[in-house]
Amino acid sequence: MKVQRVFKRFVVGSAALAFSVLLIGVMLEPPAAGVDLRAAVSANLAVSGVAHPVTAVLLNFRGYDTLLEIAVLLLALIVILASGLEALSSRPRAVDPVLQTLAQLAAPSMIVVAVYLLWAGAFRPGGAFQAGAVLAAAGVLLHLTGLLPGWQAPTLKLRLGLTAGLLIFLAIAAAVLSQGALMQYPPRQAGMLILLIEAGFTVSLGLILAGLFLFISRDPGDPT
Amino acid sequence: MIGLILLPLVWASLAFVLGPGRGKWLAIAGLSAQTWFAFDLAQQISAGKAAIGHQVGGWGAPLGIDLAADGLSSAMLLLTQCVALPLAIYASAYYKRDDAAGAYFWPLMGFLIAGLNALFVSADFFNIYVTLELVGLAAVGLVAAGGGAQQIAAALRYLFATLVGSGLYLLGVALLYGAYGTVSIESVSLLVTAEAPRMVWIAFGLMVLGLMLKTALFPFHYWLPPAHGGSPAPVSALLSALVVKASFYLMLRLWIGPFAPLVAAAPWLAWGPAALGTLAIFWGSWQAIRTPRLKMLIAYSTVAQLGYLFLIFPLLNGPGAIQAGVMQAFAHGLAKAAMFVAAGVFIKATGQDTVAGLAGAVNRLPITLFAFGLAGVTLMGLPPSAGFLAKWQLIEAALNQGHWWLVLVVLSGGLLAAVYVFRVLRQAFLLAPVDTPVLPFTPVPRTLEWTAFALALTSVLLGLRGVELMRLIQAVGAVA
Amino acid sequence: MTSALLFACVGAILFALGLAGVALIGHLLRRIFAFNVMGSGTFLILVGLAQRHGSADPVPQAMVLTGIVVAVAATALALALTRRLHALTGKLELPADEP
Amino acid sequence: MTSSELLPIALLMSSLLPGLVIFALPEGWVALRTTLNLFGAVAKLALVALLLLGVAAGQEYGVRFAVLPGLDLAFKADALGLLFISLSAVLWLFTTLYAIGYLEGAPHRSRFFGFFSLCVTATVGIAMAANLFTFFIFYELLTLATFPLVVHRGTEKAMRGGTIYLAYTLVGGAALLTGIVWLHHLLGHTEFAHGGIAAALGAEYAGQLTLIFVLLIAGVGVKAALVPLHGWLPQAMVAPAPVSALLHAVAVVKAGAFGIVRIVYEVFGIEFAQSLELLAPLAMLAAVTIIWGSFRALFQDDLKKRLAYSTISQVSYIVLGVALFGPLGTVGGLVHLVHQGIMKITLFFCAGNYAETLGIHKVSEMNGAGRRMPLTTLAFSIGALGMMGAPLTAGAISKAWLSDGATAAGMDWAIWVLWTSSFLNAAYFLPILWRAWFRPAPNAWPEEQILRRGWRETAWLLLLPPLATAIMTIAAGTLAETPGSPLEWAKLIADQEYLTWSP
Amino acid sequence: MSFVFDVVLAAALLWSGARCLTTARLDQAIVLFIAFGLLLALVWARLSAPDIGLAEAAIGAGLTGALLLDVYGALKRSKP
Repeated sequence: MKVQRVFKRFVVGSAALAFSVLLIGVMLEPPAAGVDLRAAVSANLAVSGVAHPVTAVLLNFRGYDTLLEIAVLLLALIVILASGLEALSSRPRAVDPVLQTLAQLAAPSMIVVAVYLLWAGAFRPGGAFQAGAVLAAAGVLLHLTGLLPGWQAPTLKLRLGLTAGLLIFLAIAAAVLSQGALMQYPPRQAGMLILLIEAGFTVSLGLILAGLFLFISRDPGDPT
Repeated sequence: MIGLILLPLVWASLAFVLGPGRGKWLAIAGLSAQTWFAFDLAQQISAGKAAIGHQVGGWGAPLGIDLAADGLSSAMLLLTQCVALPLAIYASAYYKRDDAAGAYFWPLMGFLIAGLNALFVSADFFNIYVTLELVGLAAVGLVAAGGGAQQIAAALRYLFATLVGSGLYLLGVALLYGAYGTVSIESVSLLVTAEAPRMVWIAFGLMVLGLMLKTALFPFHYWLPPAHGGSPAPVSALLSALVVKASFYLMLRLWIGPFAPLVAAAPWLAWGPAALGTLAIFWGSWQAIRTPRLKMLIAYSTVAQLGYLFLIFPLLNGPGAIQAGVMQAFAHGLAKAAMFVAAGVFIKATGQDTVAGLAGAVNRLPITLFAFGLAGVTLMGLPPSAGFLAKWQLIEAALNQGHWWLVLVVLSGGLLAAVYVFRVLRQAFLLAPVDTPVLPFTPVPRTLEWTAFALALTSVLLGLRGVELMRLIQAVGAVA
Repeated sequence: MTSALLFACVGAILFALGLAGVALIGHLLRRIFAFNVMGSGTFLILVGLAQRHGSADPVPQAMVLTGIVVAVAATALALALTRRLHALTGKLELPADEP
Repeated sequence: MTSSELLPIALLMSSLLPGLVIFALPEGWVALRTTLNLFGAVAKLALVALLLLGVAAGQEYGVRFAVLPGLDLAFKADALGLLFISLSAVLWLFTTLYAIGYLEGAPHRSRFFGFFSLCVTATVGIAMAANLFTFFIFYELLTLATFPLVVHRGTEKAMRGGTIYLAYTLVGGAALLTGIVWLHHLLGHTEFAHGGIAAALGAEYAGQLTLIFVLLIAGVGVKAALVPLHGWLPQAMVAPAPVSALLHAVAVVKAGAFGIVRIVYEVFGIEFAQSLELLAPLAMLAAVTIIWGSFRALFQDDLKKRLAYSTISQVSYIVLGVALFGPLGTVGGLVHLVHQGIMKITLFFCAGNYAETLGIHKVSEMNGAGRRMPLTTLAFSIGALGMMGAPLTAGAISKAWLSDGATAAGMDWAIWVLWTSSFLNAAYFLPILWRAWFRPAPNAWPEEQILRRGWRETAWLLLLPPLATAIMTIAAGTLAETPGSPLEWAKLIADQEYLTWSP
Repeated sequence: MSFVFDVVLAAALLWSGARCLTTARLDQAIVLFIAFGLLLALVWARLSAPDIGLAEAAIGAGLTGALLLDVYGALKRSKP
């Protein structure tokens, strides 16, 4: 048994080593790229509705990926709910009041930051992801300082918030089908639509990310 | 085509909003509409359109993401909807209200179907990665839902398998982008040649490896039996009938599509999948013959039946191989779904999941047993059934290229299948032993029995009329 | 050798490392680490390789952003299941062979 | 859809539809079930009559559906097929009547009669198949439909029998499938045609064709119980008497024999097969089976087992006739296809009667049965004498034509085989008759279930079928020369199958 | 100069990743994992991908780290 494990380690380890060497080897002889998308991106940036290329790619050129990705995120949350943690209870833990007041002060300002990031995303680094992450962080902070209890099975309002991002995205994506294709935003309204999508996106992302934490982090040890 | 992706996303999220255990009518209505879409699409394609494309965002590849549906993908879409709809009806009767396992079944199923449909029509390597993850996580969720320790363990094992699989695939995508600067399948296929840089070969290898892992091809099958055998009947059916097919479809698509030049340059590559498929047939059947548990038997039979799909790879440069593969996918999809739901009925009725517990089932649940038998006929490849047609096409394709041993594998595989199928049937025909007290027997909703029967019957009747299906994938046959 | 390519190579090593980890480590939490290391390696290759000539490329960056979110989702899922398993069995490893 | 397309389908449906309905019927609805059964059987007879008239008048009946591109589900009702169909249609009626009486009050009758009808449907399908693909579909369907009948009693013993039956037939099916696909691969089609289709390939394929021939014959040989593929038949005796009758006289064994006929005459073509030197080995095999079966029958004390081995031997008469090159042998083989059916079903009906009425299962228990059940024993005696080839019975006709065929084909050894077999038949049948007629009855029967009323020695439905078939045995023997008799029909077929042959 | 910095950064990244998988103590592993995430964020910044850097720092290191710490705490509490 023991010998077996050592042997397995040796084999897998050497295989991994060989693999990485091979990989590096082929990457050091870089072929000439056939297509260069940078040009295409910058060429279409003007009509994309946002000034920041990454955001343009994320929400316009390859917005379809993002649509599915938010679905994945929501799905993960649903799976966590489905895997049967609802049964467990949760109670805020005692923490010292100084921290709590700090958190109370921090949370609103974090929300402000989130809004800024969201708005900034249109023309410089930042955007829905980061904003959502900050929102989530605020939620987590409040939970850790005992101000926000871990969530039980989500209420209707919460469920609406969680799905809002996906539903808004779907609605807009489908609404513009008349333009000829899914998510084909008319250039004039593109910026507004994207901002709308991002807003819903941020809220849901924040709630989901926080939810990932707040649903998991309920302590089986707690008395009900 | 778009509806097939958006609709399940919508009803899935709405079902979640409605709350635990709700939304079965949404699901059934949505699936009915999707089925209609799928048939409509198939109509258009077999009417002569080679492929139907859609440029998301109107940008077009390589900047944007393209969707494309040809015969092969529309066939898979058809299979998916046609299996999912009866399963939804079955599940609506299977899960009681406030049943922990079923609390989030509908959203999960919705995302699963959405992921599958999106995968089948996607023409973009990275987008396919996202759909793979969508499918994988949804499947894991279904396995884990409300389960005990064993189920959770199975789900975790499955989760790591599918994550590593898509990880390998994603690395392949990264290398492709590095080599060609695009992830659009179309533009990549234009660039790939037999003299492609080694980076591309490695990318191809990584993708195929990851997809084999996700398809549970022997010896990567270790995760499948506990996951499929341990979860509730509707879930097992969904996973066995559809999910494993998705990664197979993708592998086939890459093989005959963008990477065809590589395969042509190194034909021996094809023998890898075929050899593993052969081993899968024998190993899976052998395990199915041995295991005492009914659902485990069916799960191992899935391992074996997936083997047939991989036998077609050495034949792809000749006629009829893809047809055989698609026919086998349909046959196994329908029959395996029927078998799992039938097993679900047995288990609900007798309260135990053993082959031995079936004694005398023929007198108590004739419809279900009949369904199981019909599904078995398909799996054994006996006529008249889709499985038989698949086997016929496979043998003929093998003969066309003089690969005799493939013929032997197919035939002996069928006989082994007969052993484990009749292992169940003979037990069911056996009179319940008099000395043991007759087991408590809870009546089951008729819906459960008849959905199982409908699925099984379809898998048999398809064996009497495969012309339309073949016409649908004619175009793809030309590609290969 | 640009620094982008350097990081791509680092990514390759990390990927191999993570893969070996997933294959070898039984402890679930560590396995989750290994999976994340593997994923990060992939992301590094994706961007590093694309930018090997220096200039930034928004497309792979956007893909990586998507990838990261997906990876986080998967990680959270794995953690939740691990905790569930621990709550049920008190173990942090999978049973030796499937039931 | 024209009537020429409609009739074959109607023929299939006449047993398929009642079967499907019967499956759904609750156990209790005896009257409706019986009506359906009889209605189906009678309807089939009527349709067969129509077809016979049509075919005799030179009318062609056929229909086909595309299953895959280049692969059709095709039916045709030709003379050869009709020979088999009429046999099964007539005997199905009697067997149904008999089964209704036999299973009175037994459980799971809906299931039984459902699969029973499926069996007959499969048989008709086999008879009407216009290509090997269709033939195979119904051939395997027959396997699947008979399994539930064989294991109907649900005992461990029945299961063992059923499992052995499956093991043999499924493996045989695999061999058959290989041969068929191979042939389809070479020819591009597998349509039956007078004079065969394989000749089109020419001599350079001789090696492959020989292999295919072996595969095909091995495949159908299992059901025809050719030695050494006969092992399942005695095991399948665990089935209820009507099933054994069906298996032996109408469906399974006959399907195998009929398959051999089709393959030799309409796939390879008798003349081409002769040119490949495939017939002589087949004849040898048949001869060995004939002798071996009769020989083993000698030592069976279990009545049904003895009949089973007798079947093994008798069915190979057909194969022998087919393998004898020349129309005379052909006629002999084909006519025996019918005659053996009639005679053997008589014997099985009677065996069933002994078991049901008096609980007699063994030859050693037969003493005096003739006094207690004269009519049954009379029928039994006629059947037995027919098997021996006694004059005035159907058997005599078959044997006469067979031995003439052997002479014509220059295989005189075959005549000796026939005589030896007749002798052996006598050796294992006469003692039974002697016991039944001339030995004193025991003072108590093993298990008397049906008491004698007046001269009705057992239930009507058990008594009439064997009497009817016994009369047919005599009729087929005495009226052989009248037009419309099996013999005349067999001659008609023989004429069609020999394209260039002239005496 | 900047390339040297990159080399050092790469080395640190590799080290933290390897140690995280090999170290014997779970709490150390978690800390190393978070460190790994932060280093990765730096790398992204160096690869002129600030968006990814932000996301990695916030989601990869931040949220995942918090989750891990929480799980760890739960494990410690559950076994006295």
